[in-house]
Amino acid sequence: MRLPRRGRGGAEEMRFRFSSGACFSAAALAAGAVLLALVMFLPPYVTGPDTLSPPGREHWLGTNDIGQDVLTGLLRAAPTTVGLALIIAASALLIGFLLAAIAAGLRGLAGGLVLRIADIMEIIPSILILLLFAAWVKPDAWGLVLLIALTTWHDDVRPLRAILLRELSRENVALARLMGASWPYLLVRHVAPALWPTLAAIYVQNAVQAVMRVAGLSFLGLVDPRLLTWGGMIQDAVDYLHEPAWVWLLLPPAFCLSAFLFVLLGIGRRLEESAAGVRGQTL
Amino acid sequence: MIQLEGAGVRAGETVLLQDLTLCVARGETLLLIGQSGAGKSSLARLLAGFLPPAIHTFSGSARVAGVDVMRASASEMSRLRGRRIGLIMQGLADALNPQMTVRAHIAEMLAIHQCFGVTPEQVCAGGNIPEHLLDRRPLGLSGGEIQRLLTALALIPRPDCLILDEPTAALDNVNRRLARDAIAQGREKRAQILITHDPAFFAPIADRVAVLDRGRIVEEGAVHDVLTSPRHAATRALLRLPKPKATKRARSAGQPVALNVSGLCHHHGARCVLHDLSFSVPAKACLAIRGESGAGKSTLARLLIGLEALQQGEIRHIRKASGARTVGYLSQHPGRSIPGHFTVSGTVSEAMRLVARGTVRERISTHEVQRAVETVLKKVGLSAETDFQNRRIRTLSGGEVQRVALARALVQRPRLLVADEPTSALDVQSQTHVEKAIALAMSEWGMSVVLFSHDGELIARMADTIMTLEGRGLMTEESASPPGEGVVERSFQELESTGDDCLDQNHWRD
Amino acid sequence: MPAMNPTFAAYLLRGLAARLVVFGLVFVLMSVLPRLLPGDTFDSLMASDLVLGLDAGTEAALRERMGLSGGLWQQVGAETFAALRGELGFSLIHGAPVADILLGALPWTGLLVMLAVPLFLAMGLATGIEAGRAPGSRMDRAITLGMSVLASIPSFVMAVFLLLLFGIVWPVLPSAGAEPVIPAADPLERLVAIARHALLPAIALSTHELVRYFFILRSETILVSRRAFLVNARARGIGGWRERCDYFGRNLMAVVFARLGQSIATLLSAALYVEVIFAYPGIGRLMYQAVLDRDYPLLRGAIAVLAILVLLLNWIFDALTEARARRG
Amino acid sequence: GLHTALAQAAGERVVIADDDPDWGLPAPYLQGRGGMGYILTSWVFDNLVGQDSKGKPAPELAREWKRSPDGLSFDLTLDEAARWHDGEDVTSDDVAFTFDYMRTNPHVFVSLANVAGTEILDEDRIRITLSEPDAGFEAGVLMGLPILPQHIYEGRENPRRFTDDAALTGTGPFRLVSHDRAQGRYVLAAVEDYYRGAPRFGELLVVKMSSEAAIEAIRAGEVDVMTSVPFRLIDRARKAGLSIIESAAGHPAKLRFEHEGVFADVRLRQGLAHAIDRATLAKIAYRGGAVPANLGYLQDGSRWFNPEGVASYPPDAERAAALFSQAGWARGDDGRWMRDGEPVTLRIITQGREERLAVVLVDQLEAFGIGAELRVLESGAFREAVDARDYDLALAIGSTMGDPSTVRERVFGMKRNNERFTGDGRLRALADAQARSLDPTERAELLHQFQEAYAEELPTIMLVNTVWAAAHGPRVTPFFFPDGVAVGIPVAVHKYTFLK
Ligand SMILES: Nc1ncnc2c1ncn2[C@@H]1O[C@H](COP(=O)(O)OP(=O)(O)OP(=O)(O)O)[C@@H](O)[C@H]1O
Ligand SMILES: Nc1ncnc2c1ncn2[C@@H]1O[C@H](COP(=O)(O)OP(=O)(O)OP(=O)(O)O)[C@@H](O)[C@H]1O
Ligand SMILES: [Mg+2]
Ligand SMILES: [Mg+2]
Ligand code: NI
Repeated sequence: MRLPRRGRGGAEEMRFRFSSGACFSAAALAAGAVLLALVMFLPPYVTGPDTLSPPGREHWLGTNDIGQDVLTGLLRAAPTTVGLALIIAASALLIGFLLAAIAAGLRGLAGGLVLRIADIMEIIPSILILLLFAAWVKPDAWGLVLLIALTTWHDDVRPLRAILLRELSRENVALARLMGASWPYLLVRHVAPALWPTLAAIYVQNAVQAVMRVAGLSFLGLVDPRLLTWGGMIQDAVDYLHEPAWVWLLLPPAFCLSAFLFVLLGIGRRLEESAAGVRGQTL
Repeated sequence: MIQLEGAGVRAGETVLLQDLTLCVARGETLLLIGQSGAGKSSLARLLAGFLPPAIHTFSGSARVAGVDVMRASASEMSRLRGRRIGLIMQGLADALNPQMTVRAHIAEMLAIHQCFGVTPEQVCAGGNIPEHLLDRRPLGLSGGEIQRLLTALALIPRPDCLILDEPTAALDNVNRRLARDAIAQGREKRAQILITHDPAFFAPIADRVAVLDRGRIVEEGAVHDVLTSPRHAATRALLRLPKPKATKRARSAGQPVALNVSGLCHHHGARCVLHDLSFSVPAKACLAIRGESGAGKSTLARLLIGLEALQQGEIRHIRKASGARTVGYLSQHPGRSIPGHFTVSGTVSEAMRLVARGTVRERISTHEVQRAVETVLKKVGLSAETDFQNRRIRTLSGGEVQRVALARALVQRPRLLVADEPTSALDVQSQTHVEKAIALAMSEWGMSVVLFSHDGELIARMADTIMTLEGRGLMTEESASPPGEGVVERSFQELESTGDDCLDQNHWRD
Repeated sequence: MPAMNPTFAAYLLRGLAARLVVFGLVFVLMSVLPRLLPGDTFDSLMASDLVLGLDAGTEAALRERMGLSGGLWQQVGAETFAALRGELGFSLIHGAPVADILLGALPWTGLLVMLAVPLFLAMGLATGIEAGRAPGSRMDRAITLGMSVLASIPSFVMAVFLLLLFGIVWPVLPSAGAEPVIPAADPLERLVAIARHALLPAIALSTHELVRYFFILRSETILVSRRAFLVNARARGIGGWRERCDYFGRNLMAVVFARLGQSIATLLSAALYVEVIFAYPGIGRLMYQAVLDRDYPLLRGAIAVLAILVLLLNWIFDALTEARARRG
Repeated sequence: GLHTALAQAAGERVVIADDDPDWGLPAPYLQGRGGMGYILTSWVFDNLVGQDSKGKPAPELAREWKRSPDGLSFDLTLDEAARWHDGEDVTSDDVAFTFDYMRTNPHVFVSLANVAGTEILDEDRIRITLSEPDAGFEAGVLMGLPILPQHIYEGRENPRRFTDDAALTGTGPFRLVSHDRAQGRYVLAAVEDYYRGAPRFGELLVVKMSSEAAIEAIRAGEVDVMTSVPFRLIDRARKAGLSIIESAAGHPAKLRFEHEGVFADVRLRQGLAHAIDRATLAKIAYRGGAVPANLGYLQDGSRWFNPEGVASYPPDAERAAALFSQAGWARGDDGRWMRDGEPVTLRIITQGREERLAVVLVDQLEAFGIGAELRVLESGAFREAVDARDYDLALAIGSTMGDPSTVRERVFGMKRNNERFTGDGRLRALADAQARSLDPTERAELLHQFQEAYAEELPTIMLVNTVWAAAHGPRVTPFFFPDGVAVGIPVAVHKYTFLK
């Protein structure tokens, strides 16, 4: 017997339509797991006297300015980079989306308040806020996530508000509201699925931002400078762009990061195709 | 010009069109009729190159103006569209660029097709579009206004092939006639396919009729032959005159009032749309409101259910015992009122859950919902199969969406149903389903109905009271005559008074 | 935007009030927050690696004379009153009035931003629309891949590459400063030189926002391309640049406007790395350095300018956004 | 002003590139912080005593100067030819005024705490009396203190807000013609009738340029000098055909201890010195941009440097381990050091500049079995962490340049930049004695002993001594002084480069 259909798409149908998206994400997940396992057996990421040596037999991707092996770094950085990026991007998007919904949905004080707070966040330099935090706290991993999410949400809130203003003025939203739907329900069921590509894009954008921001934090004393991320490796390469070393210092982490973004975009697309039932709907 | 040979289209597993062989030559107008969901719009989209190859598989061949539209590249197709082939799509929701004024829409087409001598005002006059609309943006345009504009726009390029998908569904009689005249003009120079649920009305300007049933052409022939002596059962079903209601409900004297409107005024900006309206609808009764396009019917409907903020006056609804207000609403643009990513069952069950939450404040069991969904889908003449239930709204045909919207309204068991053009996209058969479903609801739980429609016959069959919105919202009220001949007569008279070929129309129906 | 009528005036008035409050708040915040950071102007002014044995008395007297004495609130209060009298203050670190410092730096950053905004808007719209109007197409994949790569290369790296490419490997554009070492005497010649010097930094600056715009515009384009009016328009034979401008472009404007105010503000501070790499004058480095130096008056002055700009731009752009977004 | 000045023959102009010439204005109270600000002022303001080509004291505003036998007073005779830029004569009143004025408005680099008073002997002669003998007075105050014009500064309550053009009236060889703060551009014109002879160049032009661009610009002949070349670009500059001058700057990276905490025991400090391989540190973190530092405080190149007899703590894990064990630390099974049964994790703080060095250092510590928690702090936060004693080890570059009389303050002082050593034994006695010793040979001997004692006590571990480099084209040949300019500033574009 078929499962009784539930309001939200039905488990079975999800599974059925998911297949391509599922394959894709499963592959990505598997790759992640393999990477994680690899990291266990990787040689340590230590400094050594072979500084800036080009790729070769000993160091497949060469070494950086203090003799650390680039390949080891790339692999070791993968779980942290990907994990932090995914989580931070998600929290920033969540906060941004909720506040944008408040700004778009509630007229008057609350909505205005959100925008005014966004104004203030735009005005006050984030380095100031981060330095203040650095003076008071030494955040752990979750603190870090929260900190970055709290200092990036305002990037998303205005564009999201513009989009939500449009979506919330749709008849289906007003009608569902009349039928007694709550705002959270509307956002989750009516608005978000219709905005999937945009949410995915903002998510990806946030992920880039997160990777770069985490890398920048070590200079403010918020994280240990040895916290290894692709963004950090890219930043360390900056001093050597004028030299041949940029080829093996910049390109590998930049390549990993773009591949990650591209995969993220791909997963977003496939998830949408399966979840919102849009496939090649355009011409 | 348009030539189909064994053309077939599948979307995944579903067969949309099958083995179509059809030819429309220059100067010929083909009427394409068929049940709701038969594949008419799909055929239109195929010919204009709007079926994305990513999700559709094609077979056979389809040539338009010498180009094989099944295999043409996107850029080839975009070169074809405009001068060579034009298409008016079926839906009116979101049919115009919301950021552009009406004038910009027209000016743009004029500029593209180098009609330098023509001003937007002239185009308006030609399409019976009031000039005060020129500087409006599409938001808030009435259904008929959008439709007239779309037709006017489609005719500007004078394309070699023109496909019109329900070009008059949202128009009142006067405008319908004007639209027909416009479509008739210059038809001898182009191949034209007219998709309609009202073949009789278009018969005078058509040469041939093709009948589509479940993706196949089951009958094709000269207009007169097919309409007068249909051979295929599907055709007969399509042309059968709906029987007038056999049992008329008892007059609703002494019934409590379900809806009371008094002193209602509504302005859009400086324009007064409704002025000092007062009426009431007793329980179990049906009030039909008609009026020409742009008279303010949809505005009134939206006011009644609370989608539009009340400016002046009073609207009072009967309430359920729990105090919850349940008013069902059937939008003129069902596509606007249901998000495209919803599934059919999701749409219907959502309404049920939301209403249940508002009233009983307890979760209804999944099974119960499932049963109710199936029942109501069947009632409105839709399939209750799981496959269909799991389909996304955006893949449904125009008539199907309309009926899903009705199903959603009915599943809430509302006290009052506000139905804005509930049958505009429906064929005769589906229309009957809809009427029956509404009638059943009226008798089953005493639902009252406010019906907005251009369709005189529908009004005649359903209404207890008829009102006409005229001009600046003045309202005249008349009691519907007793059921039976009287009603039909009235509508005949009405037709006679407005036009010349009403007899034609009735003639074809006999 | 609504026409000029009483309710619109009220709307303006209400908006003005809210913004004045925010401005005041930012002003006070920018007085308080920097002072909560460890260290103060005096420390950073007198911090030298060489030895200066100041005894406590001298230090206190010196602080007093420099206006760096007193508790947090006393300082904030004094500063706020001075501001109310219209004084932006004096930067001890730079030995100059804050207004002079800002006036010297702002035009340069303004020039860069004004050049960069049309650049990234045009590029962002062009690439976003081109990629989004046919998602999954070869064009889309190529552009999206390119943009993903661009996204993974921070803009300061891009800036260095630009400098290397056009300043050193193929030296067609000047690579340092806002003017040649010895500026030309002829005003026209000088103007051309200034424009040439601004080009690379402006391009570098524009990459900072380009990717952000691309991603969101591409996705919004995808949404638009699914909408019925677009199919209708194509059915009427509209294509090419009309489709891109009137149909996609106009429907993206709400989002563009929504972000634009912030973009401009962001560029003002993102100018930092461009200024460092191209040795360009500007406000980015000033602000950054003011934070590190605890140069309270300068920081506050710069932020006040930024605040006025952000509030004003967002006020305008919010209204523009709202008008467009509500059209559906 | 700008263009007329620029109209002068290009041959007389020197263009100096710096990557951030935010040097303030050339006046003692308006100069930017750091060495470059001081150098800029020194172009415009002369001191009493200058330097010769070897960096030794040489006449400047004071034609001659003499210390009294008890070391408690100095008699100076001013150069009669010296004039203020506005044409006024320089008199002993100006000198007396300066000493007076700078007591209430201290100069950032010069301490007048030891000056008891001044006595005007006549228009060109003045006596300065000290509270106690000071071997470093000549190098610290006479060479370091710029003399102010009394007729301009008198009555100025707050010289840091006195920004008129008049505030830039000095006695030096150059005069500021124009300054564009935003663009970082200074134009200075030579003072033709400079009392020590007109400068070799008519004009100094300072422009802002990133180091990479500056290298290209020198090659193209647009720029003559770049004030500093980062070590990673030195090879590149050489390849581009630039002349490079280098100096071991006497600015070693110091590993400072929180002396009241974990490292109170000297054996631990000694053990740590053995555990660290300084040569490798220099090689990895600086790649030729630094040399292993000497552990006796003073660095090679200093006049007072003791080349022998200073312990050098060669890398030796066993010795290190032995010393740690003696101090009561134990090694766990996994090789990690334990203190009171707890594995040790040192809190190490540093600033952005030394981040790479810190990472390499931490690697060495961890290889030795000491865990570390590294934080890179912004300078304000760093200072605060030091104040709060919220660290075990602090890694920072500090100067050992200038007259060694400063070691008392630098080693035993409690200020943030000081080493805050609390030991009260031989080291302190030696430091005091050398600072008071007026006989150079005796002082040299005391300083040699001081260095040996320092290496034994290890108030800090000097890790690596950074090399400072400048690059120049053919028209100018800047040079470094072994002990730096005046109070010890390792910069090559000092005014003596531009004088005959
Ligand atoms: N992507 C799809 N997947 C599955 N079924 C589809 C898809 N697209 C359309 N259909 C189905 O194909 C049938 C034909 O749709 P079409 O829109 O052509 O009907 P129609 O004849 O225009 O009906 P109406 O008169 O109601 O507009 C409908 O039943 C519709 O639900
Ligand atoms: N938001 C609005 N702003 C301005 N005018 C509006 C707005 N909404 C509706 N109108 C105008 O009010 C009139 C009534 O619109 P309404 O949709 O109620 O017409 P209708 O009677 O339903 O017509 P139709 O039969 O064509 O659907 C139209 O002329 C329409 O253009
Ligand atoms: Mg259809
Ligand atoms: Mg209507
Ligand atoms: Ni009225």
